[in-house]
Amino acid sequence: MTFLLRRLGGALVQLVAVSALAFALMELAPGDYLEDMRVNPQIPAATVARWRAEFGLDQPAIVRYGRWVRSVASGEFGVSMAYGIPVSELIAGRLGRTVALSLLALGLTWLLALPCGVWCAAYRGGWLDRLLGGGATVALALPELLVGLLVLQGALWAGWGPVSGRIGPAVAVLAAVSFPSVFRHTRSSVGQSLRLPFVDHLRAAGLSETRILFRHVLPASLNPLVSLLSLSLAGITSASLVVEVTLSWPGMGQLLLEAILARDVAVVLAAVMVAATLLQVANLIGDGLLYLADPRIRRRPA
Amino acid sequence: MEMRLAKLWRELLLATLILVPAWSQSGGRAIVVQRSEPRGFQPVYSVDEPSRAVIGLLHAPLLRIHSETQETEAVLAASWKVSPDGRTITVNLRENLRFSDGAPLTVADVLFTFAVHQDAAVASPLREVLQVGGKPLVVTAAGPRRAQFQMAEPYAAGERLLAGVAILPRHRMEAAYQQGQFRSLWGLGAKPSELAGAGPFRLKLVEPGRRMVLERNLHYWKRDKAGKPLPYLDEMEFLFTAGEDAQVARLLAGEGDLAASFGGGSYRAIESHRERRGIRLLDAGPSLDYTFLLFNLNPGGKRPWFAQTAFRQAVSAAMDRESIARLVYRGRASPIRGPVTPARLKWYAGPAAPAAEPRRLLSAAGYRWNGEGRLLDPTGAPVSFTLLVNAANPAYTQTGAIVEEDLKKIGIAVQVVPMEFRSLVDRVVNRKDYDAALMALRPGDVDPAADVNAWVSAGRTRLWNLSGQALHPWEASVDEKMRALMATRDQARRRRLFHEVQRILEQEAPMVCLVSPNLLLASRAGLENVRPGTIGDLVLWNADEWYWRRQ
Amino acid sequence: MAALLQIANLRVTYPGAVSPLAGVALEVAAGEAVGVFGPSGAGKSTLLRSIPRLLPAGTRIEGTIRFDGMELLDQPESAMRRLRGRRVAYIPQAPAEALNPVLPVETQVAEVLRVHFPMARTALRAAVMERLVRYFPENAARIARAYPHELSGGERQRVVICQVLCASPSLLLADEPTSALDSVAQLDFLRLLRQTQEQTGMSLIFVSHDRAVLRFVTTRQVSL
Amino acid sequence: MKACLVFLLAIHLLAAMAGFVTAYPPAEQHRENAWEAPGARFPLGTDGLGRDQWSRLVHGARISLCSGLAAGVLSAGLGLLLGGVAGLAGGWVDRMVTRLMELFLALPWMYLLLAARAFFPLETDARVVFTALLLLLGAIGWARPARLVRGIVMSVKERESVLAARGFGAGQWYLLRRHIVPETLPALATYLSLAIPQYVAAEVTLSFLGLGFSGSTPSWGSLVGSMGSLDVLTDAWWMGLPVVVLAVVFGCYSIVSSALAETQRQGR
Repeated sequence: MTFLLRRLGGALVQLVAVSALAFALMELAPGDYLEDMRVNPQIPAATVARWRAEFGLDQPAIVRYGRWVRSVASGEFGVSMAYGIPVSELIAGRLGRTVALSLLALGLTWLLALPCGVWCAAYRGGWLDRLLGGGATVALALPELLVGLLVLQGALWAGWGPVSGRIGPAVAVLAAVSFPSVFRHTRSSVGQSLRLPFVDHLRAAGLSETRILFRHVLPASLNPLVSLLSLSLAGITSASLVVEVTLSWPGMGQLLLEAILARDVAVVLAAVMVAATLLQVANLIGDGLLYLADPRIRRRPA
Repeated sequence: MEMRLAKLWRELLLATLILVPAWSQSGGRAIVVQRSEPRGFQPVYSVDEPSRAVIGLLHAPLLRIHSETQETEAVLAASWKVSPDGRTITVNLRENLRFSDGAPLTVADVLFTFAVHQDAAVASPLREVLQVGGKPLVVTAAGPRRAQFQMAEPYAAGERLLAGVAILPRHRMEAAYQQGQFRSLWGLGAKPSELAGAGPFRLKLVEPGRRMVLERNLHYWKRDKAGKPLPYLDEMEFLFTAGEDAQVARLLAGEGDLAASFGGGSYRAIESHRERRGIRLLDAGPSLDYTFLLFNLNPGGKRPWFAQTAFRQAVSAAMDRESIARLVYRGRASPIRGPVTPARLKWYAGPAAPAAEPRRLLSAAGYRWNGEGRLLDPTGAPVSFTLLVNAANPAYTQTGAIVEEDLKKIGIAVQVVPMEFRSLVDRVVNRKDYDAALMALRPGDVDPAADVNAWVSAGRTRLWNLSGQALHPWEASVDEKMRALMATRDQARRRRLFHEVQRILEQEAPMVCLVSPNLLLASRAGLENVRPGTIGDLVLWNADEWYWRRQ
Repeated sequence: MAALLQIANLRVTYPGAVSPLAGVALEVAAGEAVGVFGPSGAGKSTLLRSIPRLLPAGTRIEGTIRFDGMELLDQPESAMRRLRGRRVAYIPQAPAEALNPVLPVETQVAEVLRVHFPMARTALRAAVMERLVRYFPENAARIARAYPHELSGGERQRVVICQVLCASPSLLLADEPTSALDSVAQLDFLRLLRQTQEQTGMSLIFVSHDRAVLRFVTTRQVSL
Repeated sequence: MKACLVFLLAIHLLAAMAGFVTAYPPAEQHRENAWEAPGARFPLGTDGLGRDQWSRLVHGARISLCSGLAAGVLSAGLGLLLGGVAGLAGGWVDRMVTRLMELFLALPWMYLLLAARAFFPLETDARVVFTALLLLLGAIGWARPARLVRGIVMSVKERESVLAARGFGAGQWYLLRRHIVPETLPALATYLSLAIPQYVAAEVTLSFLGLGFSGSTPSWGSLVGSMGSLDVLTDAWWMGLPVVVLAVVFGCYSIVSSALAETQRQGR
């Protein structure tokens, strides 16, 4: 209980630090939300000045941050300058869709990459290893942006019908771009565990390779993989922004992308908070898994 | 059961429609694929294009500028009259106007609309626009269907001020306005039933981030020549998709019926799919947009060469605009030499005089070339400068590469610096710390009034020199001609003055205009009456007249 | 008495390397304990591992290895797998480190038993406990639930022996299992091994470079 | 492995002698030959401005390989340091570093890049800016490898041999050098084989976000990015060739790096 409370307290401190640093970073970057209007001859300079005052952009950064914090306390998470409505209202529906997409992609990635990684570690240099190793390298050379576009184009040529705005293709693309990392790390980690003496011992005792791999080696190599889990979640959530945009999945992607470019501070901060919270949760789950998976940590000799 | 009945009913209706040719134009839904989603439905604050596109269908102004003829046209007004002294405009409203919720639209709504825009607390972006000579328009009711607008001094484009100001439903908005909650009214989360407007459509359904459906406004005032009520279409749907590639892909995949404002590359991509997909492509020629190379002529600018007309002329003459149009825009852009494109029909001064040879211009101004072909200025210093381009847009980075290569040919070393848009604008507008920048502008109107801010010293968006002062005689000359042009209502004189201003800008080249991207459009065959224009929403401006041709 | 194991003319070639064994012969009778000695690099381990065919992929083994009337080199891999642990068991070089660190002892022993004698879960548990009690008469229950890191080195060795012998093999191969141990621990281990071998009547091949060790556990020694 | 080394060597040699193996400078535009398919004159075809793709590929290799490698190694080095310290020290140090990792993973770093770009004078050579920004990206990216290293260190720490060594009175430094660093090497090699291509290609996503920084200097990121539009995919298949080359190079990197980690492990 106290452990959880301490953990929650730490998470809160962390979130405050993340928001403050993110705010500071945004301050560093040149230009603000109204920059766009400054070069628009149809919008008089006086209007820009008035909007600046209305958005509080003429206030010092610390005042604006304070205002934002108060707004978080009231559950609004600030007001988007572009949309003129509270961020909580703005992201309500989209957040769920982004999280759903990310989690599905995370599940699919691990479901595929874990067995493939284990198998390829055991049969290093086999045909599957060569195939997946090669495929993963090509996937690495293609950023998620291009993979999304290639899928769009491929669907057009092959006449698969619409791929935009559907969750299936988006999940597939996300899983494809995050596959190499999980696959390679699994392969390397399992490859290392395969050299542990107990593997040979079990083989001599007559266990089948598959049994050895999945019942014995995999649990023994979970420790680094658990670290990878939260990393891959972080990677997938950031990649999902771009994939959502290329494949028109109506999540946070487009909103956030425009907000980043438009310096719509409140929206960016909200997205950063969401990412930080997700990471916290993933790390908590990761630590829990580690605790369960590694008796050396769970049951320390006194 | 009910569903099936409704379907049967619709089928029956359809059958009768086909039997009666005069009705054959009605019904159906057109799906427009947009690259960006509206930020909200608030007609006062929305300045971004996607919001304006939808709001333009939900609301209607008193007058508007016809997108094709570029002349003022009555919308909610039955007629309007400008007084001989040019200071009063009288507008008569049509009879029996109603908002989409059935409430009558009266002069009270007109007064409310302008009061809102002129209220400092509202901070409308039109507040300053609705001022003439620094004083706000005075709007009064001169009868139940008549409004009068008085200006402090004669203003040439007076009635154009009214164009594009959507008339707001007072009965829906006044409460929020009184309570000071006007800005948060009609945000993206607004329910369709809260909204009302006098435009051809009304909001039916919003799925944030995904799509938006509008349905016909049963109370819309307009009828076609046969007396049939507009709009013809039952519904307009907007499908939101991010980026040009996704936009084009969704059109090609048959998810949408119309897409516009994409680049030459996408045009080419659709072209190669065309036969198979039954899509009609249209290149409507140059738009009002112009891209240009901007010199930093602010006082204290670091590059002495820029202040010399001959240097700027030489740069302009060295530009291979044909190549930019052909390579960067894949042939879907028109080379231009001045900021006024041929799309501004009666205001365009015609092609500029042929440019002199750049090398001759430079040597006449005392420049020389060294053994390696580098250009040296009269003091013997090599000429080189940096060029900011918007990194997010490949068209600009490619144009930058062409400019770099063209200037290299005359010995000028240009370093292209790609930069994120807002950082770029910050440098150009706030810090004024740059040499040259590649930019693009879209005038909001064809009338010279639209250019005043961009070209005269007092205008705060004269990008090349933001000091507010005329530093050169030609800048003063532009100021003077534009001032005269804005004060007179003699259209021939205005035109002549505007042509002179264009010649000055071409001659002095503070911004070296390069190309005007063509307006490109793709629609499903069978969707008729889609006629891209130049002003307002370039494609949706006549959406009330669109119809499906039935086979 | 017929020989349980007959090796003749054995030649092992590792891929791309010199052959450590060329024309080796060895015979072991049922119940006999044979020691193999030789300097390091002579191919003692290779000889031992070639019997259950536990050599790296791509290794070529030629000659004959007859075990209980079967030619092992002709057997398919599936048959070899049934043989390993059940008929021919193998004790690794450092038994104390041959346990999976993340599974409890009970599970690890059960895994081996399960492969050779498929049975219901409760029966399996009972069988495991029965075997553990043989080696840990006082504290079998604690050992069963423990993880390797919670055991002492000696306990771990015992667990490994229990695991290796749980399917009552007829031939045990031991590859210098004591080389990493100090002399007291070594003696304990060797005693246990000899005792077990005598009790069960299985054959043993023990490989070591230390002839004193060999003399302690085996009745016959051959040099390689 | 040998073939890979030879190939990588050849690629680096080509990059080093870029000027000698190409017929045209990478920025030279042959405007009449835009979108030309591979042929005798342009072995990999030309892009939309008529620039020789072969020349751009070879010249781009120089800057991209160096800065991609440097960024990858920088992030891996920082990750090894911080992750190792966290895993070894445990306690509050570990908690601090872990929190810092989460912080780094969640922050919108794009703005730092914008600020950094604004910090450089405009006249700075595009290549310098490119390298500097990629290095910055590498420095920011330490959290990923650090988290991996920390996990490994924590499990290695519990291993018997390490406990035994500690029992002998082995110092932290000895443990680090003899037990812990070698254990993390395969994971780091794997990380590098993933990170280097990602740093090289980072530019594509960054320029999509409005932060392209290579300008008219060819880089592999910009080459990969230039194939990403419908008309190019439709019309100019050869614009995809650089991706094939990239994939082969990165594949070789990956094979070599894991082989190196292997020999390191065995040589212990």
